[in-house]
Amino acid sequence: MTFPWLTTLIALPALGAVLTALVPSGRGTLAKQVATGFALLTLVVGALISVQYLFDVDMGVKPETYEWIPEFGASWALDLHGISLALVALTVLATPIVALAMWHEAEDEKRDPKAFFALLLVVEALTLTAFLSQDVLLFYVVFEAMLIPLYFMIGMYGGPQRRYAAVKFLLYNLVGGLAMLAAVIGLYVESVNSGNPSFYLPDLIALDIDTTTQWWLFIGFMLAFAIKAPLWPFHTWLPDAAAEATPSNAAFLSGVADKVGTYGMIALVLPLFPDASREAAPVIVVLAVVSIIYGALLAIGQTDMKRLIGYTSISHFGFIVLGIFALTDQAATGATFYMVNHGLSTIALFVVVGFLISRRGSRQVDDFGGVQKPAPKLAGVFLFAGLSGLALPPLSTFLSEFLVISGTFLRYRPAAIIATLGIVLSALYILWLYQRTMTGPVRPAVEGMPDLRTREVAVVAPLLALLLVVGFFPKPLTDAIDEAVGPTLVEVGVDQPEPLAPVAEHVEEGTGR
Amino acid sequence: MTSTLSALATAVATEGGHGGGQVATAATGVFDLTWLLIAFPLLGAAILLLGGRRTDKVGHLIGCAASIASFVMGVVLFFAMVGEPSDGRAFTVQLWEYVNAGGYSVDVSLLLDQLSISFVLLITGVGSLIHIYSIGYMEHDERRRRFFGYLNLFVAAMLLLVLASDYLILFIGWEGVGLASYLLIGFWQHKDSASVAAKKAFVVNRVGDMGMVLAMASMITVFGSTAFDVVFASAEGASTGWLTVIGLFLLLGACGKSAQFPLQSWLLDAMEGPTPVSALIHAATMVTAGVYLIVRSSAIYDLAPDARTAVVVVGAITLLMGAIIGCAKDDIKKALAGSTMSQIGYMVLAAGLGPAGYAFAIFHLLTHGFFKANMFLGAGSVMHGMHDEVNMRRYGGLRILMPATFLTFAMGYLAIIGIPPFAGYFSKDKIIEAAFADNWITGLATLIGAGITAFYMTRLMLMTFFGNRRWKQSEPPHESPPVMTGPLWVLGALSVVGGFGLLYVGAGIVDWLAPVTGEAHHDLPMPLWLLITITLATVVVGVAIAWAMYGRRAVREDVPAGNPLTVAARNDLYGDAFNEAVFMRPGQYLTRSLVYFENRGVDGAVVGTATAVGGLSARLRRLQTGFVRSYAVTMLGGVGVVVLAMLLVRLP
Amino acid sequence: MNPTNYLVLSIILFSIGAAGVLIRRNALVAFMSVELMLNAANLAFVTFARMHGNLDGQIVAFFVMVVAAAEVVVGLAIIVTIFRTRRSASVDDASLLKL
Amino acid sequence: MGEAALFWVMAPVAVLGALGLVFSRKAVHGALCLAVTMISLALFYIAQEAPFLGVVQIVVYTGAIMMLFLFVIMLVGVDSSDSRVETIRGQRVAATLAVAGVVLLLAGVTIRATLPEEPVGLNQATPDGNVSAIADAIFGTYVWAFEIVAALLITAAVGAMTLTHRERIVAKATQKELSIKRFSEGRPGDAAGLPVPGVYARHNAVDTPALLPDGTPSEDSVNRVLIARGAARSTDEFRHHPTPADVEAAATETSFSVEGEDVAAGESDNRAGEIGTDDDASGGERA
Repeated sequence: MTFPWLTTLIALPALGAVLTALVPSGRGTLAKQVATGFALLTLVVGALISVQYLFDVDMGVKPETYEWIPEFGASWALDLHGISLALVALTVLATPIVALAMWHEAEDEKRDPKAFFALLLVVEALTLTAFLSQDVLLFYVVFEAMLIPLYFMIGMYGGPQRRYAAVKFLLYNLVGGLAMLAAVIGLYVESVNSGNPSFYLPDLIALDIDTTTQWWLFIGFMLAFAIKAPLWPFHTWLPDAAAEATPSNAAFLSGVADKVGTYGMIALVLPLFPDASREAAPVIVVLAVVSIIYGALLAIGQTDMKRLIGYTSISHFGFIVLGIFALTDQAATGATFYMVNHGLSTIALFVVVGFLISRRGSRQVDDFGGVQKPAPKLAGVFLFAGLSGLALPPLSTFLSEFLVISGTFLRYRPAAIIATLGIVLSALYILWLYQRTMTGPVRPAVEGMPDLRTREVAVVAPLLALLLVVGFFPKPLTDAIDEAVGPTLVEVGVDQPEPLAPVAEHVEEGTGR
Repeated sequence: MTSTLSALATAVATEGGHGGGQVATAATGVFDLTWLLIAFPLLGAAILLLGGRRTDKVGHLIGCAASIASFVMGVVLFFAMVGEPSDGRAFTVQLWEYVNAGGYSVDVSLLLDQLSISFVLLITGVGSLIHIYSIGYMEHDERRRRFFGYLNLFVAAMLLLVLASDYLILFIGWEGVGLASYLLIGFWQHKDSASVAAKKAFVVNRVGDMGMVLAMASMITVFGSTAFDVVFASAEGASTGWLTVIGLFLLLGACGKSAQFPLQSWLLDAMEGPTPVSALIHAATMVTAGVYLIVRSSAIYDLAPDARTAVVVVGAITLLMGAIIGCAKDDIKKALAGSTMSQIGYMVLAAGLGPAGYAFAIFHLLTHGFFKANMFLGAGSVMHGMHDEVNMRRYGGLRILMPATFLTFAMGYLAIIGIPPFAGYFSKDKIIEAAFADNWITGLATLIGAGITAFYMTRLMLMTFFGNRRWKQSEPPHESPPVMTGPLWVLGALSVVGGFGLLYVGAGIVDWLAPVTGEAHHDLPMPLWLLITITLATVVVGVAIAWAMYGRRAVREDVPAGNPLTVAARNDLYGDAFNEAVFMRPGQYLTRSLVYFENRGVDGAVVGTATAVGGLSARLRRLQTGFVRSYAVTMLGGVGVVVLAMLLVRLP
Repeated sequence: MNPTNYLVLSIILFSIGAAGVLIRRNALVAFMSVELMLNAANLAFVTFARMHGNLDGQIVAFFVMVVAAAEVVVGLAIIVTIFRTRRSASVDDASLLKL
Repeated sequence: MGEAALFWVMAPVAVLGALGLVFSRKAVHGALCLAVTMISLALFYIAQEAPFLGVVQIVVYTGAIMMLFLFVIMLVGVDSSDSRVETIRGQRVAATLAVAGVVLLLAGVTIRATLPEEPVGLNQATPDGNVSAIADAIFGTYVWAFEIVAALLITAAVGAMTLTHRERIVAKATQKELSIKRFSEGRPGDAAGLPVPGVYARHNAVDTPALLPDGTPSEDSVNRVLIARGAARSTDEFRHHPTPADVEAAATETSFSVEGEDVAAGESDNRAGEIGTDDDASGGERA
């Protein structure tokens, strides 16, 4: 029996969560060590798995299918393809970093920090299942189950209004989940009518559902995903959750957990409802562009740092959705690549802001000023993370943003032009934030601010290094993504626009590729 | 040395007609090491920035070493290229494949040809001189190591920009340069004005970058790739409409980076940065990136005449604006910045004239690099002596106290106003000739520009070095240390011989660039000698006026009222005011109202539904009175309804 | 004699009983009105039994009586306990069971 | 033919009884009216070939359940003032509306209902008499229902018991404690128990108060409930009210001796009168 790679990848964090919870309540640090240990273990397993996909070394990773509910035809089906690989890599990498970053965050709370770490591992396990699942029912169950631990993480630890933010987050996503449940059932009914009732994704993709039903199921799924990956009208929960949750929790929420929404769009909605997606694409593109500009403008107008970064995430999610629904190969690859980069850059930004807040004790931008002088390294890291936020070229976020814009330009020119406005606005909000907090005369309150400690460097360094390395060598990741995106778009049955002036023949062979 | 000259001479005769068709061959031998050009400064920057405290003492030396190493490599490559036959001087160095997404593939590869090697020499040459200069200038700044790190970062990014063989890789260098200028302008971050100026520079550059991104996106739409060879080769196949669009977008990018007309507001504020920064970035190299872009995309502009006319128009406008602003500025660096803006206007105008003007644009660019850097460094040493006083109304009579600075500055001054033996005369005259050949208006614009340039440069010279002493500090200003005056002498010498050297030594710049940019002989509307005398006459008139106003009469300490034009010029011809009124204030208003709309509207709607449900349930609660008898009434009503329902449903 | 007369009588008695429950404030009277309504129902059952020739009507009436007996026992017990604690048998006094 | 006559006589009686129940001021009267209605219903059952039910109605329903009501009314209903002013706002209106609605609805149903013209009659369904047929049904097809109902009754009884039974919180007072309590608490006068009602020549019922030595009626001698009901009678009607003549005669009579025989018969008459009054007094003293 081959080694069930994928199931172990999910089992590890789940096991970790249980063990962390079992640690006697007095021993806080032991619980943290156990949790981080398991997170690192998952990272190792994840790395081994992705080696097979990135560098085509056969590690024996096979799709796994086990019976779950035979009557429905629901099965524990796991498989890994380009898109989910990128996101699995992101999750597996982000969790140890977030665990390390929140080492002291749950300290002052009356409650024992081990619950916080156990919840983090639970969320990781659920997110991994979501990315790997090839079964719509399993995906739905995990999609809903993820909300509970996140609700507790936001609700138990965090800022003054955390309960309001947690409830708002839960209610918003539950409404989405409801719509999706209806759609999942509708889908099942379709599969029953068509002969073999099953939730297995490839079977469901093979179904040809008539357009009107497709529209209804499309709306069901899209509402849930549009809320999860905040698209414009459904976004008000993210800024509250980001502002109230602890910085590393907010990082994990918007960096990794929300990616399930955009993953759902590209891996489920496009192949399952090709006609509806094609017809609805212009509407979604408009919404995406609106959330790009809206998110950016609001980010500029914010006074609370974490809320500002929350809004920047909305703008970035706008880019991702734009990339997905531009329905061109380039844009879709760019969007998936964007998900990974946005994950890294948002986690870096949130974590660094977390350091600032833990030092100064306040989230308001005006309470800072001139941090550059007492803590140059912190300012430098903040600038680097900020630059990754505004997609400066050598960093990886630039390539993904460029691919999305150029991919969208192929099909929706006005949308791409307005979206490009986003890069100017992103420069504005990041640099204005940097200027108000870091430069200028040193504020008395900021005087004795200590610089980065080793733990903090250990947290941020891998992220920034990764942003740089992936920025210079994006090819392995983008190739893996491109392989998976191609068939999805073929599935949607949309023709890729050809260049208008094909390459002239007489280009001499001199310019070897 | 002579053998290379003869080789140059033989190569002169052949080439003519439309350029850009030159095909680059795979690099072999020494050319394969082109990537070292970028690697040295990048390595230097990495060591300095990541090195931390340990590299403080020796930081500046590492910086200079990296820059000089790169310059030496550049010279080696130059002479190796000269050795090559004139039609086979373009080489590509394939490094690694950057990305291949859905049919659009990009390789990280470098293109070394005549155009890029001349830029490499300018960047690394002037760069190294400025590195040496800043050892002295930044001596007592405790963050000097970081300064040299940023300088190296800038040089590396600029080299990547000029050596890239794909617009995307060029764009990486493009934004890298933008980042370096942000860091360097805002180097003295404790000064609020510096960080605001840095942010402004970056954001305005970013607006230009928007144009670049859209240009590349349209290239992908039209050609399916952004590589130079693919784009230039299949340029004929594309529709002129698309080419014009690409041309205009590229122009927008160039304006952003080279501070041309619509996006020029950031250059004058960029003077907040240390003077070597202004010299290197905002005079010699970065601001010329726009010109490089236009010249490099000559294939596109040749097929898009309206785009080219736009370039000329933008060049002309900036030329005049820069000159007028230069006249009214009392701050020496701002005056020089104004003159930079107008000189780049010249280059852009020349680049807009098509094959006739490309070579002259680059020629003027190189000479301008020499004398403008020279003058900026001169101004730096003046400020160094005057304890960082920038207002020229506090100077006066410095020629005796700072002879070296005065002499080198004078060389630069004579070069820029275009006195025959000096560099400026050759390069600017060629542009004026090309402009007149093109049409009367541009010719006239360049002529007037030359006149005004003479006026404000003379004004600057008189206020700084001649006239009564107006400075008040205790001990008199001392001459700068040799480490600073050395580069000044070298640059001074270059601004003297640079013009003649580049034009006539060997085949001359025009033929050197011909394979890249092509060459077109233009017929003048009037005999050449007449045109030259007219230009010289306008220059002399400009000098005379300036001397009349500032030479004879004593320079006033207080700022005179001045007519509306000078007031306008003092406010950068209301460029900033316009940006604020049209973009800044409405933008802030928009963000505030959006924040309000977000809290009330979208969020309000969500919270509103919650409170509505609460209100409804409060009202329903009152229905339950607690009295058994009112419940009995509802029960009876219920019975009635059930009976009615059963009746209606008519259960079988 | 047309059996619907009995039905009409039963309706009248039923509605009088209902009115009694709704109007009278004394718990006992209300309770007795309920008994009246039950009797009206019994009358209807017996009438239907006779009309359709099927004994079930009477059986149901019989069971109704039995259930009514049980109900009275418990109802009165409750009324007595309420009276003992509240010293009033008015229905409106016991009005705490509300939101 | 007789059945129609019976119907037209008893129907109004039933309706009046029902109205009596609803609109009577005192609960007792209502209960009795209801009994009348029930009896008339019993007659209808018997008329409608349901003799068993008729009997059961009288014996069980009216006999037992109504008596239960009367008991409770006695226990509880006596002094509960039942003014007919309506306290709940809009209750009358809602009540009339609901009742009218239901009546209209049911009437509508019965009119449009398709009922067999002539009653089929039960003799075919009850070959050997109504009671045995019912017995067959109850112990045949509906035996389960019957058992369950039996269980229901038992639980109801037990339920009523638990509801009304009051757990003894404090230990039962022994005779010794009671006597001690009688003397240590309350008015010493009551220690020997409340005075018995007055005994007069022509009246010794419970509702007449005894007389205290000073001639005033004693409050404690009549049951509290009777007073509350206003059923207690005043003592004036039994006492001899001396006419002015008697008063003047008494004044003239100067002396009397106890031991000799010379007590005049006339005087004895007076004294008997006085003894009568003395009795009253003595009775009072004895109380």
